[in-house]
This record gives sequence, structure tokens and C-alpha cells, in this order.
Amino acid sequence: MQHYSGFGLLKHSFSHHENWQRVWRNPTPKKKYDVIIVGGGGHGLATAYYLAKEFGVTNVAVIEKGFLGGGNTARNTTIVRSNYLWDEAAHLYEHSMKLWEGLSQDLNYNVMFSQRGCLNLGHTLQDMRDIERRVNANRLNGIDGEVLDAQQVKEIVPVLDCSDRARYPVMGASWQPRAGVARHDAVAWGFARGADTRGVDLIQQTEVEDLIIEDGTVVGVRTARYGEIRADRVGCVVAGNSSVLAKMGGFELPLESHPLQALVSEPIKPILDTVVMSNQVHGYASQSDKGDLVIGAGIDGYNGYGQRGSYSTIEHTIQAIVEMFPVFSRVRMNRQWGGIVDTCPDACPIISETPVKNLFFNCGWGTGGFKATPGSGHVFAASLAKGEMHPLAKPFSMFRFHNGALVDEHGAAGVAH
Amino acid sequence: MTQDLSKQSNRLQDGGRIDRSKPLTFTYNGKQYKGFEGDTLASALLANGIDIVGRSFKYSRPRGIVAAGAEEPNAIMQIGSTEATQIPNVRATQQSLYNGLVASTTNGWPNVDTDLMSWVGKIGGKMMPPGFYYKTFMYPKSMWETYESYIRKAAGLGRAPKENDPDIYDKMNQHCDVMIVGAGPAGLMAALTAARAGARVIIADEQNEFGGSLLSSTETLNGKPAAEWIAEVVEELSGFDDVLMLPNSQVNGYHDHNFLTIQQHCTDQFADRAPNGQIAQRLHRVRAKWVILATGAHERPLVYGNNDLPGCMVANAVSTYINRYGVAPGKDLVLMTSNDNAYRTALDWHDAGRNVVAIVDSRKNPQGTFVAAARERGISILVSSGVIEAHGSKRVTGVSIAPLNDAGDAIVGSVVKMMADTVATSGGWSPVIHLSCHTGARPVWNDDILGFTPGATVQKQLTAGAINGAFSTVQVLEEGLSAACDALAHLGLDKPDVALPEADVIEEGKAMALFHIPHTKPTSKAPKQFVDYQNDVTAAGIELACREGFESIEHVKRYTAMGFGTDQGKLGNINGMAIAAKMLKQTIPETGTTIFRPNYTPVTFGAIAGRDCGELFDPKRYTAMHAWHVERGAKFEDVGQWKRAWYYPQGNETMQDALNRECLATRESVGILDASTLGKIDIQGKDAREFLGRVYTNAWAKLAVGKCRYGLMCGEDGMVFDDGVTSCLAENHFLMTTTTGGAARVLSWLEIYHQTEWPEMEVYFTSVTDHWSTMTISGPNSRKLLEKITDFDVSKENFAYMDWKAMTVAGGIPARVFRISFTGELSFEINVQANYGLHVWKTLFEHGKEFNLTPYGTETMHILRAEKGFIIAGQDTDGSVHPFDLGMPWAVSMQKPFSFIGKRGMQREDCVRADRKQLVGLKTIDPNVVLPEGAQGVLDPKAPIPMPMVGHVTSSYWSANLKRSVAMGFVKGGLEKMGEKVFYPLADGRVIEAEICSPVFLDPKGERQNV
Amino acid sequence: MFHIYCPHCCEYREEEEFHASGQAHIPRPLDPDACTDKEWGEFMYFRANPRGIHHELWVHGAGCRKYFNITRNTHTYEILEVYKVGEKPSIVANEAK
Amino acid sequence: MSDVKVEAVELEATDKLVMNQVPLSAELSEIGESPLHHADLASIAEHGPQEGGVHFHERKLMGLLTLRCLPSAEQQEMIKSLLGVALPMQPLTSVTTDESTIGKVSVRWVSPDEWLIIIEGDKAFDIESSFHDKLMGHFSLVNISGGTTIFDVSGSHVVEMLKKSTPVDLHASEFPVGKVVSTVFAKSGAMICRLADDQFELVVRRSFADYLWLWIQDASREYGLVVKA
Repeated sequence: MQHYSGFGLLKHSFSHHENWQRVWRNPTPKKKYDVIIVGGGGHGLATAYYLAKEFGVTNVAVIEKGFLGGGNTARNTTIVRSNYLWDEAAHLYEHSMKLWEGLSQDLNYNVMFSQRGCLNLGHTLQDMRDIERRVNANRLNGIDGEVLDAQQVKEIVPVLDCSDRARYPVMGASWQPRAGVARHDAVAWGFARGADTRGVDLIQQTEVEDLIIEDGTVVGVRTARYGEIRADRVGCVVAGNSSVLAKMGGFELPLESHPLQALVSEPIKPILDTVVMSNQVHGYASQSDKGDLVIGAGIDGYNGYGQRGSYSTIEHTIQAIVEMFPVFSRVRMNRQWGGIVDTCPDACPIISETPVKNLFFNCGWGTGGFKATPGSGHVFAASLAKGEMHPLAKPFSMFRFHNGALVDEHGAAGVAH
Repeated sequence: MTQDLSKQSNRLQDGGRIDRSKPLTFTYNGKQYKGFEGDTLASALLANGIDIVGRSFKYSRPRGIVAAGAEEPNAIMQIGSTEATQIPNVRATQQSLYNGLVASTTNGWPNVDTDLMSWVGKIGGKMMPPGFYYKTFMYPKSMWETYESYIRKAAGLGRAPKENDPDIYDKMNQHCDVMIVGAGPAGLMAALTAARAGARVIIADEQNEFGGSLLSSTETLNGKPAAEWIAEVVEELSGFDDVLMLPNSQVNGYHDHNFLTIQQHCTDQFADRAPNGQIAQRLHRVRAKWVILATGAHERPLVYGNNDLPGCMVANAVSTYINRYGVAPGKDLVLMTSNDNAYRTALDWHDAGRNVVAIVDSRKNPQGTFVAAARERGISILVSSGVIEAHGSKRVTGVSIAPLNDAGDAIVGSVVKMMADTVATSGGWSPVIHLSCHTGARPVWNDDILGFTPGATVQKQLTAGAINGAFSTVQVLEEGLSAACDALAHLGLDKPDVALPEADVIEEGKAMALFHIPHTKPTSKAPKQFVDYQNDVTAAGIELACREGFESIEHVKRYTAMGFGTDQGKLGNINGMAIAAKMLKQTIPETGTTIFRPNYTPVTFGAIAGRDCGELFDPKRYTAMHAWHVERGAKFEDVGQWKRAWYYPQGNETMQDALNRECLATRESVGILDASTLGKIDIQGKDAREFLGRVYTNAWAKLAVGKCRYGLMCGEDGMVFDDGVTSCLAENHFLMTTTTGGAARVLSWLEIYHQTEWPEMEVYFTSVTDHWSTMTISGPNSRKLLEKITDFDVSKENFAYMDWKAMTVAGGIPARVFRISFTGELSFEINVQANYGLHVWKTLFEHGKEFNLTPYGTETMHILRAEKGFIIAGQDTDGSVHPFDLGMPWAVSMQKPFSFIGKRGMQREDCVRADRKQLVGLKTIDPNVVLPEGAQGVLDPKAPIPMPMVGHVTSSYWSANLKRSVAMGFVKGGLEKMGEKVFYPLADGRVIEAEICSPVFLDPKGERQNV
Repeated sequence: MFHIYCPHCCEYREEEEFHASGQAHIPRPLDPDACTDKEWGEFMYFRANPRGIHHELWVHGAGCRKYFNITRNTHTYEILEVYKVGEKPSIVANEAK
Repeated sequence: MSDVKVEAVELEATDKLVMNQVPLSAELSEIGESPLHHADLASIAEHGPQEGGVHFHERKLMGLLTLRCLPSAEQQEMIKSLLGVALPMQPLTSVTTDESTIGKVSVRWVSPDEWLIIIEGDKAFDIESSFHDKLMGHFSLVNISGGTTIFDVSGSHVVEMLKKSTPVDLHASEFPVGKVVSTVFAKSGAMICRLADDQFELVVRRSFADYLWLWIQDASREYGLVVKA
């Protein structure tokens, strides 16, 4: 792998950048792999990367129906945090957070992980109780977190309206300093480059049309472009389309695919230095390095695979942003878009074995998948390598919806993010 | 009065649609300039000979105005005469000039003309290919934040104001039969046709006047200047009641089922702040039966070396500045074109008395009406040639021209240099298909017009004019008429009598597919050839992205940032795709389609928010007694949308002082709570009782008329989501109460089960939350107080605990009084029709003096109930606990014949585990310490992190009555652990020790409420 | 932004008046106590979630407050039909026929 | 046998008792406070602007009753005799009569099994009593007078004001006089009935009345708002 550095850039500038290597190959798939990963988004690519790097499984193909990182990885608001309420979720997201903290160096690809901190605002007494509860749980789980009062919040975000003028005045917030944002495309590309270098075949523009199942065991996939491709184990990481793949496996999942919208403003000079989220007022925002305000809207109530939602959701979000940040009233919204998120009834993911042997699913991240990308990939890779679920993944079995052992994170995931 | 044009060096002596009798003064970068009414900021800047209007994002290169409309990428200004009225990122080409306008450039230090950063750009630019930031700033790891702070400072265009916006924006919902987007010839023709047929029409255009392309052309209609035809049509349209005409209005979003949003600039063209009382911008939310997109086309510039120098412009923009604004933005023009159409620019330039140096045509043998006209005027035409590079530093001073091969991809002869200060280029026209993409339709490449046209859609959408690749005025008018007729046919309206105006007949030769002009050097070594100006994306950058493996057009766009600017790639996207296609040896459609999302042009947040901000952001719901609480100095708590009195401080009391006083007064004498916000649902029908049995966990079969009962409501998962008291008013008539926050959810819960599961049950539910004012008097003297305002016998014998009675109070007001208690005291909940709520409340106070009647708020209510161990759904429950977890098996009847909602759920494997978290009382060892709510309990406070947690504190208060703290919380297996210890390690380092106990701290036998 | 025909009010209304209530035609088991945990879990949580034709329950919350069913394409967002609770859809996905 | 009879009599008595209990006297209705009582509309009417594009009037302390039933022919007949007017059975329609024995009666269609009955405030008790005395079969009648008020909005710009507030199509071809819809109004809801070309009735909930009053003032500002006593 060609090593990236500032020195390299300088060196290549003398040859007018004509000698940069391809970031990944464009291979024709083999007939058979040890592991096929369906879905070349961030989670799938991370899975492939860690399979090769940490678990020595390199005979791996990632099969992607479009282009790498073109699904929710390309469409999210890039927030990374680990301040989840329940132990199971907190451990999983913190595992991910730790991987984020060394990811650029590990991948030799700058994913621009920027630990600008994240505020979750409280506007009601119950909000503040919930914040106390969550921060205390985080602290005892080894996750950084503080409860701030309105004055402290104001100091961190001077443009936030913390006055009594607000319909729901800010009473305080939880603050996770290690939280932040990252450059979403770079995450997919960095993992892809790392996986490719280690021998993983990244097969783009290839849609999986069916799973090949023999005697209750998955043995490969059928694609339109290359026909059958066989594998010992298949992992599906196809956020937004998990139910469609599950149907090929002959089972249903406890998922609904909903549109989740986001938007950006025009780029403006730095004004918002951290991530600000509010459940009560229902909006959240950060500012990208390019200057755009990156704003998340709520999830639309209906199922939708159209990568777009209803305008009223955008309106409500902008109302919340203008309510929280009155000085943004004259800033303008540049672009809106939508992703398709698989939502689980308990707002936690499914990382699981399935009724089909050797078929594994990693899905249901709902509105919060991006932040989990490295951690999700890592535990899923471990599970695929060993054929049994990683301890951090075990609580997220799809079968919890049978026995009732749900991990209800609606409080922490109340606003889409 | 003669005009002093001396300072407007590029202003023509006559012509244009500006009003020379209305001069305007504006300020640009601190200096004053003049323009005329009818100018845009861009035309005024050009008139004044301003070349540099910005600095590029990455390389800090000087940039000038290249276009005349929404597609302009460079002239992005900060506008605003005061701090509060700052507007970032205004496109100068779309900003009408007004007197006193204050504009400044957004980049450049010390100023835009002499930008020191440009040296960094020149030197460092070589190190900044696309995606360079992914390849560097990684080492040492600790430096990233420092690097990043510099990146952030360099980025961004304008700035947000520091003060709150004084302007008002609002929204209006509109409905129409036909929504016409664009008021050019196609749109006007369509509107006229639809209007005459009696359709309800909305026609919107982003420009300040209707007419579209006709406004900047010299064409005639019916033998007269096109402007006359426009005026006639506009006048006729304004005579129809059902036609809404919206100039200055961008249709920015086209959403499913023909829902469109239009941002109307109501006063932006007059000032940076709306005149007092006026709406600055209005967002129209349109639902249209049919939509006609007549959005026209944007001309594509050609890509060549240094094509970003000020003076390099899109051909049609030059014509627009001449014909519409009376501005010739230079002296000596070189026009480069791949088509006939752009010859008009050379003709306009020539006719304005300026020098056309040459027309450089990439084609071998151009022929057609305009070509002939150019030849007639003696303009030099260089065929089979291209401008490969512009020269100059802050403005074009000359060009290099080279002969091209037939395909236009190689230089086949020697380069000549010519002097020129303006280079106008045209690579053909790109239909404005943006709106047609918003609902997911994929555009289709059309080789004949060398552009994308709208793809198949499920919307009720028609298209007319240049959006379809119809570029001649004759064709455009025909398409407008025919689209309108199609819409009318769908609507069942008859086609009206309407004739097409006669347009000039123009013959045009075939255009050539040309996007990127080759240079004598390879692209990577040639002078920068810009594709996307705003994001500094070059042809070399696109080629590099392809070489590195970014082969999907989406990858190319994302890697290079092409199309991500505020212009969203209106000029550059197709050129970029063509360059990528060439590199990948594919056709343009194979390389990918271009997809646009809302907004077409950026929309002010304030306009999207409309009036739903500040005071009107969300309703404040009030009880009938609200004014009284305000008068008594109550502090309020937000509960859902309700404003509830939280506590009533007196004098210098702290919150705790007030709570202590309210708690003691209630337990010692009598207190009063405004409980009107509780949800109340009237339930009638012969199956009402059975229905209650199905939705509550406990039994209702035997609740007698006149009796009340508490119930828990669970989801199908067995988890508690609401609770309340329901009373039997008559055999088939009940009144259910819910929590304040849960009222709407409970009513929908009842309705969905009734309507979808058990429609055969005869029962009706009606919300009566607002109908009743509810006041709870609580405390040992509450009966005596009640006796003062009613003649009814409220003695223990006649009015037992958990009974309700109808009576009149306060001089004859009919009331329902419920003897139920959430405080553990003797309590009466008095309900009266809300119009009489305040009267009864005041009457109670008139009689309450002798009992020291004390109003108390929600906080005291919380304390008093916590002393009794009563739960609050939502505070002591979180959707993950069932009634057994709450230690409330008495509220569940497993013997009911119908498997009530929640029964099956609470029996699942995980729900019957022994070590579930269970709600218990928590008695701190130090009685003076109050546990913080939300504290997490552990059994071993010395365990290493991560510490195993056993549950959190849900409710915790100082009890003035008990003179100690009281608390409730969850503990794993807590119901079996009475007397054991739990530890609460807090953030401040303290570890609070507490003993697990019954949650009932006061009067465990319930004697106080039973007196 | 959907434009939805309410079969009770008998006219089209804006999406803001309605609320989506998930997949239609999921009857509550008649004898919950006889269900296994798996069956009960599937009743509560497991959904078809198709990309394409979908039958869903909506309520005209701000209007007549009546629940009704919609057959909708979840990909194109076209509403193919609306029908009252208790009625059967006339348009179903090919494979389900 | 006698026991059973006694029980039945008691039940009937209770039934009557639980309705609006006792009629409010004229004297008591003086002390009733409508949801906008605090806004002191009377003085605004007196001292505020007298000209403007939107006129506002609170028709306060009216009698409002929610009737729920799927009326059989007999029930329809009985309801007609009790109200003096037949229930409007067509969706989104309403009827008003001045002829009834209890004065002016308006009935608004709400849903296939729900109607809103609007009468003078002091007539609610009579109506409730007569329904419970005479109407047989399954139905529910609920007095919501205290929880509801009526805004009467009119004027040359009333449609524009409403277009800012509700997404329904108010064009005369779609929304003729007499039509009634329940819909979104700002961030709350309202039942809107067109009383005349430029006059509408908004039935709103008490707790939202102050918010809606603020909203209407704001939405009317550019046209001028006239408060009518």
C-alpha cells in the first residue's frame, strides 16, 4: 500500500500527481470465498478490513450493488459519540469510540475524526433526570460525560439561545468531550483501501439477487453480473435493505425501513464548534470543516425506500434550529437528502446469527449507525471469523425480540442522529 | 438631467431594461458606487468595472462574475447594512440592487484584490490535489486539531449575523390546478392557455420580472419586441382571479404527490430589512393537480486553461448584461463556441459598439442564421479552433488559440495569441432538470441536445421548452401551449381559444459535443482548467480521481467535491462528467446520471421556519386558573405542551423553602393543586366496562356506580406506559384519567384497539380534558374546606374513600367530586366545567384563609406522593418495566377471562427473570443526604470501572414532613433485598449509602386518607 | 409530502393531518396465552417491510380520527388505493397473489 | 321483583345525575369565563383598530356537545325531533336551523359516527337530558362546552389569514359555504366551517385558545385585525 503523508504529497506534486496508485482494485470475483460480505458501506468495509487485518481472513469479497460507501455512509450527519444509556449499548459504542480515536493512523487515511464534543440538551425536569441517569451510567462504564447547567452550556456554545425567551428554555445538558464528527466518505474509502490492500475483493456495481441456501445453510450468493459466488459464511450489512435480504433467506426481521432526512446550510465562517442535540426541541446540528451547518431531521413515520421523506419533517427541524440558534435565521439551507434507515423496536442494532446456518446479519442501526462503523465492523468481523458471536454483539441477537431481552435506547436515540 | 456615467465605465449609453431615471447608490467593500433601478448587484458591479468579486476556496485565485443567474458560482456576497441584517452568501446575480445596499466579498486578506493567501494557493496549490486532506494531517496524531482549526478558518463563505433576525417570514398554503415553474416564453404561454380555460394557476419565476430568456434577447414576437408580448400576457394574466403570479420567487423543491415549495422574496429587493410590518420572505407550500416545468436551460461554459480569470464568462451572460442591463463587461471579446446559438453574443457585443476580436468555433464549417449575421458584420471567425488558455493575472489580457482536430480532443497546429479582456464561451445548453429529479426520477442523456432531459416520473408533471431541449423560441412557445393543453385535458377542462405569437425563424447548424479544450501540455501539467469554480475542481483533479479508482461519478463528485457548492454544479457538473467519461473511456450516460436534490437554490432558514418560532414555536397550553398562578408568582414547569405551576415561592424563599412550606401546610391543614392538565376521557357504551378490562391490567367487572379505581396500562410487551384513576359514572359510563403527558397517546391507544381489533364493541371515547377544571384539595382540613362551599353531605359516612359524588359547589356550580388521593391525605378532587374553574378556585381561597389554604405545585405533589411510594408513570417507569417490576402485583389480575393487553408480554422469558430491576424505597443512611435523581447504584463501590450497576434512583426528595430524605429507585432483585445496602458513587466523588426499604415512607396503613 | 384520500371524509387532505401507524393487517392473536414467546415476539415486532407494495395503517388524526388502510409503493411513494379497516386490499404484490 | 325495580329506578336517576348535573342559571352564567377571558377582548374591541382585513370575535360560552353514534333510522328520526333538524349524513357538511324549540342549533359532521352540536350555552342541559331520556340504542353524548370555544373570523383577508394557518384548500370551489372540516391549524387543530363567503367559524380547544389567538393576531397583522365584541 502506498503510504500517505504530507511528504508524499510534496513528492507527488513534482510529478503533477500522475503517479498516485489506485486506491483499490476493480477485481473480477472468484468462484468461492471464505466469507462474502453483502454490502459495501462503511460497516461492511470495516468488517472486511478487520477480518483481514485482525483475524487473518483475507479470502473475502465485499459485494456492493452500487458504489462503495454510497448508502447511509454517504448520507449521514457524521456524529460520533458513545454516551448510550444501557450497559450493552454503551460498551458497544465505546468499543467503537476507542477504534475511532486511532483510526486515521491505523488506516493511514485521514478520516478527519474531530473530537469537538457533543451536548445533549435538557429542556424539562424529566430531561434533566434522564441526563443525570445516563451520564452517571456512562461514568461508571468508563465513558466520559458530565452534566452541565445552562450557564456552562452557554459558555461552550455562545450562539445557543439559553435565555428564558425560548419556548423550552435550556436547563442543562450532558457533555461528552470525546464525541465529535468525522468525514463520512473518508471512512468508507479508508476501510476499503485497507481491505483491498490486504487482499479483499471489492466487487462494485453488483447486486445480490438471491442467497443460495442448501439444507438450511447458506453457501453463497447469486448476482446478476457474475452469477453464483460461493462462500462458507455470508454476512449481510445492507442498512436500509436488510428486510429485502432477509426475505431471500426466508425469514422476517423486526425492522422497518424509514426515510431519515438531513440537510446542510451554505458554508459559513466557523460559528458552531461542537455538536448540539436536543430531543425536546427535536433537532441537532454541527458545523463541518467546510463551513456547512450539518443538520439532522427526524425520522419519517412511514416506511420508505425512496431516500427522501416529507417536507414537513424538514420544516420541523429548521424550526427547531432557528429556535435554538436564532442567529441562524438568515443562513440558508443549501441541500437536503434522505437515507433509508432500518429501525429496530428498541432503537438498538441487530448483530446476529439467523435462522439460516452460516448467515449473519448486521443491521437495524436505525439513525445511529455511522458512529458505530469501526466497532460494528470489528465485532462483526470477529463473529464471522469464528462463526460465533463476539461477546459485545451477543446482547444484540435478533432473537431478543422473542424472549423479551430488549435494550431500549429510545431515550438516548430519541432524536435521529 | 444628464446621467453621470463616468464612474460606470462599462455602462452602455442606452438600452437595457434598467430605469436610468432612478439612480441608486450602493456600497461594495467599503466604497460607494452607482447603479440603476433594474440592476442586479452583479450588473451594477460589472457596470462599474469591478473585476474581482471573490477568491477561490482552495487556491485563493481571483474570481469574477461568470454568469447572470442562479448558476453563478463566484459572485457570492455578504450583504447587510447592520449587524442584525447580515445575509451570508447572496448571489450577486440574483440580488436586485436597491439604494443603500451594502455588500462585501467573503474571502481575501487583506482584501479581495490583493489577497496574500493567493501566494499560499500558488505555492501550496500544487500540494492540494483532490482529497489531499485524506492523505495528510495525520502525523503526529496530536496535531490534527491544530491543522483542523486552520482548515476551518480558511473555509466557509460569508458569516452569520451575531444578532437576532429582526425580520418576519411566513408561509402560505396554496392549491392550484396547474403550477407553472418558470415565466419564460414556455411558462407564459402555458399560463395564458390554462388561465383562459378557467384553471386555477400559479406561475412563479425566480427573476424580478416575467419573461425569462426573452428579457435578454433581441428577438421579436408578432413583429414587435418580445417585451411587448410579455407585457400583454402579464396584463391579461393579472386580470384572472384564479391566477397567482409570483415574480422574485424560486420554486426550490418538488416533493411527492405534486407538493412544491416556493420562496418568495417580498422585500429583499428593497432593503436588507423588511419595512416595518411587512413580511420579508414568504414560503408558499403548493399542492398542484398538475405541474408544468418550464425552467429553461443554463448555458455551459467550456473548460480551458485559466478559465477562471475575471473576464471569462458564459456567452449568454454577456448578452444578458448587454441587452437587459445595458452593460458591456469589457472592451475586446473573444467568443469560443461549439454551437451557433452563442454567436448572438458576438453580435450583441458588436452591436453595442465594442470590439469582437474573434469568434473561435470548434466546428469545421459553421453555418446558420447567426453565423451569416456575424460574417455580414465582418467579424473574424476562426473555425476548427479553440481557446486553450487565457492569460492575465487579475483580468484576462489575452488568449491562446489553437487549431483542433475534428473530435476536438487534440491540438493539430500552432498556437496563436490574441489580446482580449473578455472571453465568452458556450458548450451548449444544459436543461434545468433539477426539480424533475427531486422526487427520484433519473434524468436521461440526449445526444441530440448534448444534455440531460427529465426522466420518467410518477408525478403529475409536464415539461415545456428548453428543459426538453427545445431551444428555439418557436418551439418553446409551442411546447408551452401543448403542455397546458395536456394539463387541461387531464383536468377535464376545454382547450381555450389561444394563438401562438409569431416568432423569428432562425436556422441553426448542428452543435458539436465539446466540453474540455485540450492544451498543448497534458491536463495534469497544463494551467488549471476549472470545472467547478466554487470548489476549485479542475479537469486534472477529475482525471486524478479516476486514476485513483474513483470511477463511479458519485465517487468522482465526492472525492473532488464537484457540485457540492452553493451553486450545486449548475455550470460544472456535465463538463465534469464528460471529463470523467473521457478518462474512463465511457459515454456520459455510462458514467452516470446527475441527481439533484432540493433546494434548487438555497432557502433562508427563517423562511422555512416561518412563524413557528419564538412565542409561536409550540403551543403553550393553559388551564383556566393559569392567570391566578401567574399572579401568585408561581414558577412553571413544562409538561408536554402544558404550563403547570411548579411551586409558589413567597418573598425571599428558596425553592426548597417553598416546597417545605407547601408540603407541611398540606399535611398539617390543607393544600390545593391545579390538576386540570390530567387527561380525561369520557367512555360510554354497553361494552365500556369490558373494554376497560382489556386495556387495564386489573379487574373492572365489579366496579360499582359511584366508585373509582386506580389502573395501570401496559403495551403488548407488558411494559407500563400510563396509569390513572377511572370512575364509574353510570353502568355504561366511565371517566378515565391519564397522566398529563400521556393523554393523547392513551386516547389513540383506545381508538386503535377499538377501531381495528374490537370494532364490534359498543363503546365511544371522547376527550374531556379541556372541559373540566380539576382542583385537588388535600390535607386533614380538606373536608372542612369543602363543606364551606357545598351543601352536599361530604361526611365520611356519606362520601367514602374512592367514591365520587355529583354536587354543586361555590354557589351552585355543578361539580363532580372524587375522593381519591395522590398525597395519602384526605383529598377531594373537584371537577367543574372549565368556564367556572377560576371562580370555584377563588371561592375556595375565600373560604380557605382560616385553614391556611396553600397552593402547591407539581414539585410538592411529587414529594407528597413519593412519601407515600406512589409512582409517576414516565418518571418511575421508562418503558422497560412491568407492574411486577414496580412491586404492584395488586394492580394486575391474571384471572381475568380476556387476556388483557400486556398480560402475554409480561410473561416472556426475560420478563420473569429473578434479577430484574425492581422498584424499591431507598433510605439514605445519613437522613440529611438527598440522593440525586439519576444516580446509579452499585453493590461494591470499590469495584473497578466499568462497575456493575444495579439500577438508578428515579425519585428523590427532601421530606419536610419526615425530616429526612425519601427516594425510590430500581435495584436488581430489589424486592428480595429489603434491608440490604446499595451505594451511589457520584460525579463529585461522594459515595452515598442507602438501605433498600419499602417505598411507603409515610402512613403505611393508609389511615390518613381514610378519615 | 403525501396527498392522502381519506375514505371517511371522502376527499384528499395533506399529510400533516395523518399519522402512519405501521403495517396493516396484523391481527392480535385470539388466544395470546396460547402463543409461544416466539409467536408473541413475531406478532409484536416482526414486519414484512417490503421495498414495493405495502399495506399500511394510517389514521386521520387531525380530521375524522378514523383509522384506515393504504396500499402504497414504498419505493415510488405512490398511493395505489385506500380502503377501510375490515376491508381487503385489491392491489397486492405479485408474489403474494 | 321489587328489589330489581328499585335498582332500575336508582340507575336511571344516576344516569340523569351524571350528565351535566344541574342547569346553570342565568346568574351563574355571568361568572363563566371563556378561554379568552384573560385577553379582555371587550376592551380591545372598544379601543383597538376598527378597520382591517380580518375580523375576530369569540362566540363564548356556547353549548357544545359531541354526539357519537351510527344512527339507525329510528335514532335519526328521534335526533331530528330532539334537535329540530336532521343529522347531516354527508361527509363534511353541516346544518343550522333557527326553527328549533331550543333556539338556534347547528350540527357539524365530524366523522361517520360523530357530530358536533352547537347551541346556546344555557340549552346544553336540556339537550343532554332529552337525548338521555328519549334516544334509545348505542350512542354517546358528551358535553364539551367548557373545553371548547368558537372563534368567528371574517373579513376581506380572512382567507389569506387562514391560508397561513391551515393546509386545507379554502377556494370557494372546494370549500363552499356550509362545508366543515376538522384539520390542522398552526400547530394545533380546529374545526373550520364556512359560514359565508368571507366568514368562518373555528371551533378550538380551550387549552390551545390563547396560542391560537396569538397566532391569529400574528397572521392577521399585515391585513389589520379588528376585534369584535
